Amino acid sequence: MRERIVFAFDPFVIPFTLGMVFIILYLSVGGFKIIAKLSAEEKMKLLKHTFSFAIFKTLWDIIADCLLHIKIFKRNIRLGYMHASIAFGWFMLIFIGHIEVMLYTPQRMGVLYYPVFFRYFVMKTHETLRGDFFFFLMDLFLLIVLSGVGIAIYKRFRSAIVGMKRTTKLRTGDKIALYSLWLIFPLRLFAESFTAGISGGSFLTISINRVFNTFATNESLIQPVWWAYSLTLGAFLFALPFSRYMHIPTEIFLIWMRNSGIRATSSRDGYAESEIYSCSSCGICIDACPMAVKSENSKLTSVYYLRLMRRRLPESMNHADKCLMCGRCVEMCPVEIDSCKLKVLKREEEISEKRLRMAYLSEVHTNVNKSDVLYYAGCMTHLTPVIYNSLFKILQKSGILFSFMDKDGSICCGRPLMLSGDTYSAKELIEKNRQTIINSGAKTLLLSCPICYKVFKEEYDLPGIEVVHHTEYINRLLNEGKIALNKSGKSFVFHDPCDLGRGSGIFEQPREILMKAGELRFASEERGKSHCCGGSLGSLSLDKEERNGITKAALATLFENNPDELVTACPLCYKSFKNINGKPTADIAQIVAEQMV
Amino acid sequence: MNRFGYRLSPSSQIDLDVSDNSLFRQILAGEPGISTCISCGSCVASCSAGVFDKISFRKALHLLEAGMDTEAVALLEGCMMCGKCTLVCPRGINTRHAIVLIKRKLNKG
Amino acid sequence: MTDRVLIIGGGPAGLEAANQLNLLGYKPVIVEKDDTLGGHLAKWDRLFPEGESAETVLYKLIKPVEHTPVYLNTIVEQADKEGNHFRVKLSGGKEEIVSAILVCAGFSLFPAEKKEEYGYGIYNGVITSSDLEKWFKTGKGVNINNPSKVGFVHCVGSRDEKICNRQCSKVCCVTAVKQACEIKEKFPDSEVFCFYMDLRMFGRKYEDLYLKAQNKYRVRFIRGRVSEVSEDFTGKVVIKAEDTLSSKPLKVSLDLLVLMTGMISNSSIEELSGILSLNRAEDGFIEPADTITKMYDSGKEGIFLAGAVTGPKTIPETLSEARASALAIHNYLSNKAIQ
Amino acid sequence: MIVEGKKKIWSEYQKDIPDDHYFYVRSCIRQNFFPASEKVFLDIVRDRLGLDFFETPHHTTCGGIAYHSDSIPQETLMTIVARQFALMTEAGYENYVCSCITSFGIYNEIINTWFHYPELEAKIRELLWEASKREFKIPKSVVHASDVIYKLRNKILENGKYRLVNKNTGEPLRVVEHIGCHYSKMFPSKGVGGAEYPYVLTGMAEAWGGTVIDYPERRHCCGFGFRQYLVQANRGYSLSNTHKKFESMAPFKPDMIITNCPGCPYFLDRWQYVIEELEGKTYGADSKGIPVFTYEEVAGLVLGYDPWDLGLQMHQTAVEPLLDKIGITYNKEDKYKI
Repeated sequence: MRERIVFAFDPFVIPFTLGMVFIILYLSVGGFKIIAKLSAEEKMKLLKHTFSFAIFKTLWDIIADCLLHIKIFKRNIRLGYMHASIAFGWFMLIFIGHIEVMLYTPQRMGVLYYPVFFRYFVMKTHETLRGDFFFFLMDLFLLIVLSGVGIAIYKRFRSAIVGMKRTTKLRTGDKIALYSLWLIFPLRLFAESFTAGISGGSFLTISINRVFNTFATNESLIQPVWWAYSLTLGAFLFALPFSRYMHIPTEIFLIWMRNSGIRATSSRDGYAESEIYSCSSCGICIDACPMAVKSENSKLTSVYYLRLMRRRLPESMNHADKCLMCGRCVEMCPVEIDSCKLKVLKREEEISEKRLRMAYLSEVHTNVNKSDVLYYAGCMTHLTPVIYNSLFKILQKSGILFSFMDKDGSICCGRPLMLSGDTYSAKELIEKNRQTIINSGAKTLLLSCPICYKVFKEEYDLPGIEVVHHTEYINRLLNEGKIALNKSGKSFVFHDPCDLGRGSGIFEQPREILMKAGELRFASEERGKSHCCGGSLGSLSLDKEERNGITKAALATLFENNPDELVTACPLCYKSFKNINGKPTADIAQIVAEQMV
Repeated sequence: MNRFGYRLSPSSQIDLDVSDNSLFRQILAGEPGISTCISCGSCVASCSAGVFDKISFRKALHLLEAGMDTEAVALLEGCMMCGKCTLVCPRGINTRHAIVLIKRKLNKG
Repeated sequence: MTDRVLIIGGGPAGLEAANQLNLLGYKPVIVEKDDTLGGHLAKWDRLFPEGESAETVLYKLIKPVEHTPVYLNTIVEQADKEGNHFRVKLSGGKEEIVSAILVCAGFSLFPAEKKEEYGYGIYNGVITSSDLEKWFKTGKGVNINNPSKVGFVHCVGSRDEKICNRQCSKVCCVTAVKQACEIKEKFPDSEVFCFYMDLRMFGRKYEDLYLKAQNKYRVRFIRGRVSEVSEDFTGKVVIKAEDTLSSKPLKVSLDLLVLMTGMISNSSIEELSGILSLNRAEDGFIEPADTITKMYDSGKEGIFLAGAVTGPKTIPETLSEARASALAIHNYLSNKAIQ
Repeated sequence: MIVEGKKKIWSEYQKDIPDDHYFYVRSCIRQNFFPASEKVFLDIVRDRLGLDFFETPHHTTCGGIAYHSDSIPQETLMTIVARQFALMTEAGYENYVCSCITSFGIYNEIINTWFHYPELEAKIRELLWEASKREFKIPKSVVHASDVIYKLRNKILENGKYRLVNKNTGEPLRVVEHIGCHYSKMFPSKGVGGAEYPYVLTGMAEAWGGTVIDYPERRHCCGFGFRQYLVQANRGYSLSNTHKKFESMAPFKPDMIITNCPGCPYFLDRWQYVIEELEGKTYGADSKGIPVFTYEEVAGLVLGYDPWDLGLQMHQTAVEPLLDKIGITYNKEDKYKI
């Protein structure tokens, strides 16, 4: 193997080289900017992480997520293969290309374009096993990539094949990058095939070279094909920052930062920026988003929010306000972008020092009857007294003494304020409630509202006090034998409230209770995939009709197996469903109270 | 200068010829539902914070429409954003969104 | 012999009753004091809640009775019961002998100039709902030229002890909302205000109209009765009211102020009730024998009632009552025939 | 504006004003505010027009200011009024005419109260008897002195020397008429023209050549309001009322204001100065203020009285520009002669 071109240069390398230089500069500047945006503390975290053993985990995560796309494999094999074949295949082509340069033309190491156009610049002098092995590997990975590209092209026209109902709409940058990407590998195949007679090749390139030789031996075709190959590469590289493929380099950054323990603290800090650019616009969140049940609302999903954020368009605010914060898109996102957090941060930035003050807080007393169990209904349960009345029946039957913290009116738990972006005011409420809870001397704080539950669990500093949702608590009472249920002939389906299921990981306890109460039927989308009821306080601007549409869609998935009754464990879900559901709707406490022995 | 010991008393009159309700109109653009308020008072009756303070979304909306922004906002001080008012509103007005928008405009103004 | 029935009043109630009596095989005769049939309906343009054309409705009422004898510009001067019959003397020297009398004398609109503080007849910019309706129908009567601000005052002559009308006229609220929407349709850039004490959207689809006025037309509803009206230097109408929902006095200058004049008992009812010995209630309307089960029954043998003569009513209510009265007359006359 | 509409209302609110033989009672405060007005009134009706006006030095206040300021109870007020009526009865008169609008309101209010509550009248008769051994008859008619001038307006014009016309342009003067609240707002039928479009002053102004302007706040109180003015803490409200009226009438560019109540001319006149001091705003053409007159003063001007005999030097707002406009001759030096 030796060089066949003097000076190892041909003008066709220029488009690629320019593109490569551009993208290297772009990524360097971008990377520098992101790091510059990090706080000193965050930079320190990043540094510490980089020089710790944990970095190996990060490297593995990068390989697993960015090259092998294991998460997507788990979701859908074909979709996973499509991503992995292109990413990993391409990576191997680059990697082996560099090895070839290192072995055969070490003097050209470091020449940017050389590994890419290696087969143009060299000629085969004699056959070796080693050479054939590398040629084989190169052809093999090219074939793998081509198969992935094939699926990708097919997916563009029929997305159902990879298990997606809807995909994103492309923008100009995306289109240039996409079509370039489609063309890169077929053109590489042709380019390498055309020169296979000179440079040598393997099963793929040699065969095509032979086939073409039979009708076109004209070597003047070689130049145009290599030009085309370089041009498409250049086009791809230039379009990259303006396309969704920017996610490829950014995601590496994101994994690195995330594993360092860095999180977004504003809608546009370094971490947020890398999350925004890590979105691959795969569109999985479109199917995940409850708002997208109305097809014109697809544009409100996270992928489009991130896209608006990239373009720094003010409409992103409307998107941030609409989001229900159900977390379904976060749950399903292959890149694990916490778009809900980004949207809350966006809302936070709209609140200023002039926020509304809660002057009365200092006047409200924090005394409550002392008892081991303290029950807090919260604002929403006050609108659904049937829930706490049922719960009180259960507690009385169990012989548990409790006190009712907000009997005469609630200081809100603070979560609705946090969701609206007013974290500062939320903290005031949290502190007030915290004092009351601590003053009560309770060991257990019992809640019937998952919205409250999540915030009490995550934001309240309550040492020695167990925060428990009534589903957990009732299940415990049943298991301890303090109460028992008559099993009825009724069949139930359980709706996982977002903040209880996805938000707090409570999936089993309500189901265990219901299995004791009757027959539990499954819903097609449940547990982590449960649909939002539509009532979520997370959304600030969604109107009544849009919410009703979401509620209906959720009901449709819940009633697929035709249960007698819908059971949930959240006052807001209960209220959302009750008026629209044609069948009975109940809170789990009601079921237990009714069927208690 | 006031050597009389009294002066013109400020008028509490809503003068629609000169009142500027641009804030109201901005909120209306963001939350068109507020035009359908029938002043039933459900929002006030259900208000969690209303137990502790003088909070009235209904009246705030009225004052805002009359261009009395400062007085209106004073009636929203202390809102805990719990959203009960939105749930009870018979006209289905997203009251919570309107309050969020008012808070934000305050910020900008 | 076919029984003749005298119908006093050729408005919707009288026309519908005449049609029904014809169908039942009687010979109705209509006496109308005006020179046209149709009563107030004939002067109206469109009807709430869905904007049906008053003309079409009137056509539907008049068409079936076009061969029924009608005395126009005629009033009843005397009615004497003679055995089973009434000998009725009409103005112009005519006489009718009938087996039954149906009083469909309707109502009068409250004369807006009685509310002096509203300046009707004094300020050019102050008109009544019926003036506006006439303008909608004919473009005549009042001069309305691209007004930028228009106000509607509800309950003018209703619910007002000061002018001795305590009752609610029932139809004005929804009429005001209808007319406010029509103004906005005609002048989309105008600002429209409704000054109300209570909005009585009692009927089906009325609330929808109200909602549409709020969210589509952005009509501004201000709860408070207008206290006084005056004219400013530019000829605009300045009104004062209290915005009771924010507990503040309110002032606004308008290009046009529409007074929603209420329904009061017919100006001729005093004389007519004397002739027929009918009972009048404190509010001036005829008091039926039973206000729940027998609204059509005057309590006097052979004399029946229908429509707004017994109080403010919508047109569908009036028509239903006219049919009920026709049936009551039929029962009355059939029983007599058997005896 | 549809004048026919107003004429119709005016025609509906006409009251009986006796032709002659009046029992005249003065106002407490007018003699201080506009001291010549009552003198001029009696001069016109008695000396110039030869009518019978009886006046007794024994009459007192009607008690109205004390009553409206919550200082005396209604029974006391009624007893004072009963005494006034007794004086009239004793003098052999039946037509009661008062110079004050507050009194006019008080008399009407009391006579009406007695009509509805005869037991109260009996009680007051008893109280008066106990206090003074007097008895009284309820007057056959109670009218206000402005009603009398209104009735005599055309006679005054016949004897008049000047008209309310701009001498230079020949245009009628633009007149703001302001009636006292208690003239007809309590009992619209007791006032000429009623409460909404009172005609008593309008009739005079129009008869004497002026034109009356109808401005939005014409119904508004002058600002006196008893407790509003009398309690210093409330005085800002009084001032604000007046201010509101001036703001409302200013665009109509009035030449003068005619009033028929003791307080109104005083407050409309004096507050113009205070408003100027506080707000820096002076109303009227050339920012010289809008002169304010009692109806007697205007009648006097029309009849050719010397302005200084009418007490016009007692006005805060200068009257000279208006006198010049009408063409009334006067001697500048005499303004402050004693």
